[in-house]
Amino acid sequence: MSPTGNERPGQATSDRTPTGEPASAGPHAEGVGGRVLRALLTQRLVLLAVLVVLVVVVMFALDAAGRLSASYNFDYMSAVLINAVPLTMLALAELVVIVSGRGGIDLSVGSIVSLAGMFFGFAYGLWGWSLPLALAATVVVGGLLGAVNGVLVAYLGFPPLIATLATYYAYWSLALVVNAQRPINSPPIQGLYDLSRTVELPLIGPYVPLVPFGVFLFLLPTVVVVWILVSRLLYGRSLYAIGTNDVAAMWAGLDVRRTRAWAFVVSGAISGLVAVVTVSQFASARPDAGTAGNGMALPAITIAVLGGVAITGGIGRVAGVVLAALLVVWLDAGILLLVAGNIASQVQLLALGVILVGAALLNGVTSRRYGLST
Amino acid sequence: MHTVAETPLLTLSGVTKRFGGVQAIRHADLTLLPGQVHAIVGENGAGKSTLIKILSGAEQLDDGTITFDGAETHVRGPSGAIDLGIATVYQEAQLFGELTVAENIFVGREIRRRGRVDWVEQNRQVVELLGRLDLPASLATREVSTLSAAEQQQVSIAKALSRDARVLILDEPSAILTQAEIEVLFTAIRRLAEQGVAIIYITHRLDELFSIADVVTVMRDGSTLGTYELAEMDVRRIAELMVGGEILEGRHDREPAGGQPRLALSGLTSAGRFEGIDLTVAAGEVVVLYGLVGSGVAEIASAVYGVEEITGGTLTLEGDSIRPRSPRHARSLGINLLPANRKLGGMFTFQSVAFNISVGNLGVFRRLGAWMDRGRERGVARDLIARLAIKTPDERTPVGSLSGGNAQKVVLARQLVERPAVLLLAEPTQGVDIGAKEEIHLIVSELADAGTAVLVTTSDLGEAIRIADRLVVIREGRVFAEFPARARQSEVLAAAAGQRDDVDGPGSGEVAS
Amino acid sequence: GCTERTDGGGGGGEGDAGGNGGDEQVTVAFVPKIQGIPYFEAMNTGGQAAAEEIDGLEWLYQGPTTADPAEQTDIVRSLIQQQVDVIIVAPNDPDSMAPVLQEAQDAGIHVATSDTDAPSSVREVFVSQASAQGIGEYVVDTLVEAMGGSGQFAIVSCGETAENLNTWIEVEQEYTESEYPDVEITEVVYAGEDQARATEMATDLMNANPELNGLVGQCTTSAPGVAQAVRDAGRIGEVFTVGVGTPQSMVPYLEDGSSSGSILWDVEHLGYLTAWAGVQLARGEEFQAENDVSEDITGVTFDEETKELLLGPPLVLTEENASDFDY
Amino acid sequence: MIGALRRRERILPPPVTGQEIVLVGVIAVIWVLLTLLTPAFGSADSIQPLLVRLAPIGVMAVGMTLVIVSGGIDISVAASLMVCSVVTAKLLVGTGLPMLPALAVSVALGGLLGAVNGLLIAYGRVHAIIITFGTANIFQFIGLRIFDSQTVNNIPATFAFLGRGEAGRTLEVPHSFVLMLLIVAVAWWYVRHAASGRHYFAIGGDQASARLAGIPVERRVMSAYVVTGALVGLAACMTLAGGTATLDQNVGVGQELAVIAAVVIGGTSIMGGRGSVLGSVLGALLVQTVRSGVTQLGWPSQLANLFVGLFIVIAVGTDLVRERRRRR
Ligand SMILES: Nc1ncnc2c1ncn2[C@@H]1O[C@H](COP(=O)(O)OP(=O)(O)OP(=O)(O)O)[C@@H](O)[C@H]1O
Ligand SMILES: Nc1ncnc2c1ncn2[C@@H]1O[C@H](COP(=O)(O)OP(=O)(O)OP(=O)(O)O)[C@@H](O)[C@H]1O
Ligand SMILES: [Mg+2]
Ligand SMILES: [Mg+2]
Repeated sequence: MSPTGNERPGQATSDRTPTGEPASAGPHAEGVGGRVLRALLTQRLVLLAVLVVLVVVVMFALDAAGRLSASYNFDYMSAVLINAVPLTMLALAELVVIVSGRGGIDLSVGSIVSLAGMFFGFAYGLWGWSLPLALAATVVVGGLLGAVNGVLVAYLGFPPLIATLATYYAYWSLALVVNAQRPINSPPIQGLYDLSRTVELPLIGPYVPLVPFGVFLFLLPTVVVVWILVSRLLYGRSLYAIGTNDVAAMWAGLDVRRTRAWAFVVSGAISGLVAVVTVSQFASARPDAGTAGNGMALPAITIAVLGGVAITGGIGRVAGVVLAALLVVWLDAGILLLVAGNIASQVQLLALGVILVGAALLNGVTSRRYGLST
Repeated sequence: MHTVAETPLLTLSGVTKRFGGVQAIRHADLTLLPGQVHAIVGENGAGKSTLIKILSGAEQLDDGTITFDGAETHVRGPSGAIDLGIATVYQEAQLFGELTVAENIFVGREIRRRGRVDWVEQNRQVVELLGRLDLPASLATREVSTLSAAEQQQVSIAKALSRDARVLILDEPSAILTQAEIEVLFTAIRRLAEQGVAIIYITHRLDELFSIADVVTVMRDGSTLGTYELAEMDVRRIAELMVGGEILEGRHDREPAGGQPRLALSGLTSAGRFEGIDLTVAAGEVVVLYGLVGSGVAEIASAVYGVEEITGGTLTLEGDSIRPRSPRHARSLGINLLPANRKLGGMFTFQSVAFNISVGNLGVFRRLGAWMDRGRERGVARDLIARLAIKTPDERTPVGSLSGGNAQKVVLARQLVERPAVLLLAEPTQGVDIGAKEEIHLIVSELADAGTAVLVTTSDLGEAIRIADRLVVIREGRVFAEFPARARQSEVLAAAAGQRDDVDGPGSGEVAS
Repeated sequence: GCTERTDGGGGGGEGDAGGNGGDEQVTVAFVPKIQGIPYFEAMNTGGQAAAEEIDGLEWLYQGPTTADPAEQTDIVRSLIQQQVDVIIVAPNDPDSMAPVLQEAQDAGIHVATSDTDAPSSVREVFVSQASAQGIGEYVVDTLVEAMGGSGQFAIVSCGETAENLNTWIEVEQEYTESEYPDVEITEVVYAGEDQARATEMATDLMNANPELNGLVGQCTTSAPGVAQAVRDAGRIGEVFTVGVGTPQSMVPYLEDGSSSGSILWDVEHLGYLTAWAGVQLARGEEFQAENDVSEDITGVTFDEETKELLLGPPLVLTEENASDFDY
Repeated sequence: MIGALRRRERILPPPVTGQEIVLVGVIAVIWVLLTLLTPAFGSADSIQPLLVRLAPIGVMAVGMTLVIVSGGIDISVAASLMVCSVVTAKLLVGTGLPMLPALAVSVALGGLLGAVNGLLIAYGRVHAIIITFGTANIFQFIGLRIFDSQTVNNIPATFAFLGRGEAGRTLEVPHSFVLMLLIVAVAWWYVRHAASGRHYFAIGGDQASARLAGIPVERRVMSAYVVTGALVGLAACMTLAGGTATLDQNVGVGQELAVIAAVVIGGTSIMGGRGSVLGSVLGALLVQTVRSGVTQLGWPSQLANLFVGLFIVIAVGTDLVRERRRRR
């Protein structure tokens, strides 16, 4: 590592403002009002929360004003949550990898979804494994595919971008050939669709909207587990440590390589779980599940970045990523009702772009104004 | 001391600067005469760096005036300062690892010929420049990333000299230089002063002021207290002005609890770095390895810590032989090390103080297998913040916003979470002000009293003599001489100093890669 | 209670879907595989034409920006929320569409497929442009004729997982085997929805195998792609191409002979028929064995047990007739 | 004499990097193997199209190298490519513009889009990846709006000069390839010998220090993105030249990864401060060779990506090993 390299902590990028785990703003004495405003302007988390509320309120207003082609209500909001499940989970996978620093990034998540999905298709759909077994096995397979990245990056010293780009291509191919590019949709697989049906919550059921089952079965557990992993377990500490300054981490006696490698394993395992989610959503194991269209990796990274994860490593919070995902999903859902025809899907692009740039600029400019960057 | 012209070259009056909530500089006055070597001292966070950052255009002042050559001026950005003839060597080397030394020296103001960089001419000038600093010409085409920290520091100085400046600002240039290298630097400074260049010299090593500076301006929490002829000052008075009160002097007398060696190195060798090192450290004993940067001191410590590869000899802890494979392994054996380069090897800049303290002993905070006991972490952090008198709003503050001295204490605190059997301290007070230095030395003695075996490696002679129960001089990777406590400076210097042959030697090794 | 439960839009939908008759407003929504390609935009034109002529018909058209099944299901979901009367889909992935169509039906919405079927789904009718058999055989016949009855040809397809393309390819392989003993299909490659890639692959195929004298561009993006490759290689007259391409995109190649013909059907008519079928469903009217849909769409057959409406035989676009179509 | 030369060499930054040598080696091996396995591969008919399709990626990779060396990244190239090509295509169809003016328009437009990125990144001081992720979406929106849900049909062969066909070659050498070489040569000289070129390495190494050294960081960063944009504009024309008479919205999909991959395979550090233009083009060539190799060998095209992945690992891995040896 060059002693003058970019990795030197305290670089002049807004990502470096201590909005990340666990440190908060610097030692500045000021009034309560000032602190609140400052939090809004400089902390991605607060900004995102406000934006989410804003979107929902505006949509409800438009709905009330009869400007929407259908009512934007809590039922719709929760029904579309199912779209958030894979994206959010993969964004969390990226969080773990990106926080590990040294240009950490995982382009292969989409291909892992495809390949692990095909494995799940075989195991549950053709070999007749039990659901729990097949599910667990798929997660393991995902983890192993991620481990390949981990070894390449942490032990062999490949740049993460290269390693995961290579596996992205390789897994993509493998997923296509394992079943001669045919999807697997045997009866057991089709039966899985119930997993993404909406269900009524126990007890409070009648009073709150129906929520897609998948949200409880996959998303919430993943969110909780990842949150525990990065901010409550020892591993989280090593993760943020190596992401912040891996030379110091080495001197502090941390196992830098192991920690970094595991970040990719975790990312792979989450992708494996996402594979099960998509198979159940599509009631079919598709060889291009994670690579169709623009693929899943870039959107996931986009959400992570929007959620305030600093690609320079060491900074990023689960809450930020989740908020970012909610923001995008609920905004997109609203746009589909607000705009008719082809243009809807196009406007979604515009909205996402504007939010990304806007939020980043706002946080960036203001945090400098507040003299946070060293 | 030569005499200096009387018309001020540069005057600062009523300068103030605030960063968000922090009043970095409350009120600063400064008058700089041509050919004068003007020292600025002050505790960490006193405002020295900020003040010179204002002069060098890196920061803009909020209030006050700068007069240059009798005319009031505004320094517009770094290039503005360079145009005025103000050259600065910043505290952290501002070099580019992937570029050669020659390129680094001319970057931003390359010599052009027909639209392209004139490599030959640049190289010629650089070689000549390096000559002035007694540096080998071969350095010119080396990539900076391959140089030792000290060599890099010298390159930045060469860089500053290369601009025929009228004002040369040096922020803690000596912090990582060897005695010999410092001498070379001083010669260069004096030569410049003779030519009428005014020099601003910031340091935490008060003793060296008397051999280089004409006058000293003392800063305390953001204000200049005044400027004094060094002729009428002594270290003690300067120090008292800095901290604003009485400070203790000399070593704290304590009875070294000799007895069984806890750590023993016999014939320890690391090919090309050091060889045949025989050394013992007993529980409760403070042994200091004094050696110039590149002499191998640093490598000995990192070898014991499992970073440097051991190619020969044996290492025993409490009698049984050990061979640390990694810092992780060493710590599991109860051997902790305070890394020399705080910024690179010590601090997790934008993480909290608590994070920085706990990260070295995560095992201690293990609960139910893999959980982080955050309550315990908070407690331990607060406890150590109090014990080491670390100046920070709270344990959640990012360590990057603490001053060097306090940041250093945080990194030290990391080593004390569990009382280590053996504590290795590499350059424990580098770039730390005298107050903090005082406290750190006190902490070290207390640790020893409490039965820890302490091995210190330092290139700061004053420090070495101050805290050593036994002082071992390392030269060219070998044990060269050994002194009891209270050794005489002159003797130790005689043993270690006066050699130039170590500049091209193996890199200082403080920078792990 | 903080929410008025609408069961994803069912309540309302049930109402107008059930009590249908006469010619009150009927909203038919069509979701193409992907927006912005002439093929589906032409279907949209046809649908709009139908909306003009059939009174009470409101035609909605909303497609994803990439051929992505996920994005497609999102759109269907929003249509369910909008409580339209009929949802007709050209699924990117039949299996993934099935469950959502089920949802739509549960919400009291009539569902159908067009252009590409979702056999395993609850769709009430599939509006078919032409039988896979028909298309496959037309393609092979036209190409082999151009090739002079013998030689080797390769197929440049698009999405590896595209259901209808793969069935056409199977037909082509079997048909060639049985009908043309001295014609051989060397290989099948997949270029995705990427024209440039199709051209590259066609070029590589020609280089790798000098014997090759025929190329099939299996979808509307690869049809012009392969023709372009032949044109660039300057081998017009040596290597012949046939594709499933839209008229306008094929005109230049049909003119200079780099394409020997494009197999298609009247896409606007397909759109019209799709809209019409939607109305029939909404109004609960049975399909006849032979249906006359409009003055120029007549004799549309309906297969009772497969529930397929068949537009008719495909047509071969040539230099002469291609420019008659404005898509 | 020789001695003098050698000393002069040492003064200059190294002319070719290790990674470049490795890549040349790997590519050479693949080419030899392919020619042995399928003699057709060696033929002009097969090399020419390979070089033609290399050109647009290579051209964009040159710009991307500047951007990444200066410590940034540009995710938006694919979207910019889309905007440039659709606008240019519509111009060609609508106004029958001759080649050079059309080229100028496309390049200018690309430069404009690049300037948007540059402004936001250099003066907004937000990390490039965030900005360009955002602008990528915005540009894509713009492009789709211009397409207006239709393909652009009957595009005249104005760019045949840059195309794959006969008109695109002189003495059997494709013009677009020559153009790419030209640009590479200029860029290679610029980052090696021009002062401002060297600045990119400094900025990528440590932006704050570069600023203190008096380098006009904002201006340089800005220009890196403008140049990239302009080159994307050029690449758009090459894409039109290599494409069919119809242009659809899929143009450019996935190109951002292709370009970034080429650059990083070429030995440019994603962390900035280190990199080489030549390597980037070689990286692109490696990927293209593997792709067309798989098809020419008659292997299932679904396997192409697998081999691309493998060879990326091989090429980069070889260099890593070499580096480690050098360190010892
Ligand atoms: N970039 C900054 N943002 C906010 N506050 C700052 C910044 N730089 C300096 N400060 C404040 O100004 C005070 C003085 O900083 P300065 O760097 O001048 O101290 P110093 O005298 O150089 O300390 P040291 O001896 O550790 O270098 C610090 O205590 C800090 O609170
Ligand atoms: N972002 C920041 N916020 C608040 N204070 C800061 C910031 N950056 C620097 N400082 C202050 O600047 C002062 C000096 O910073 P600097 O980095 O020069 O210290 P250092 O170099 O670590 O200490 P030393 O100069 O003794 O080695 C410190 O007191 C620190 O509090
Ligand atoms: Mg300072
Ligand atoms: Mg300082």
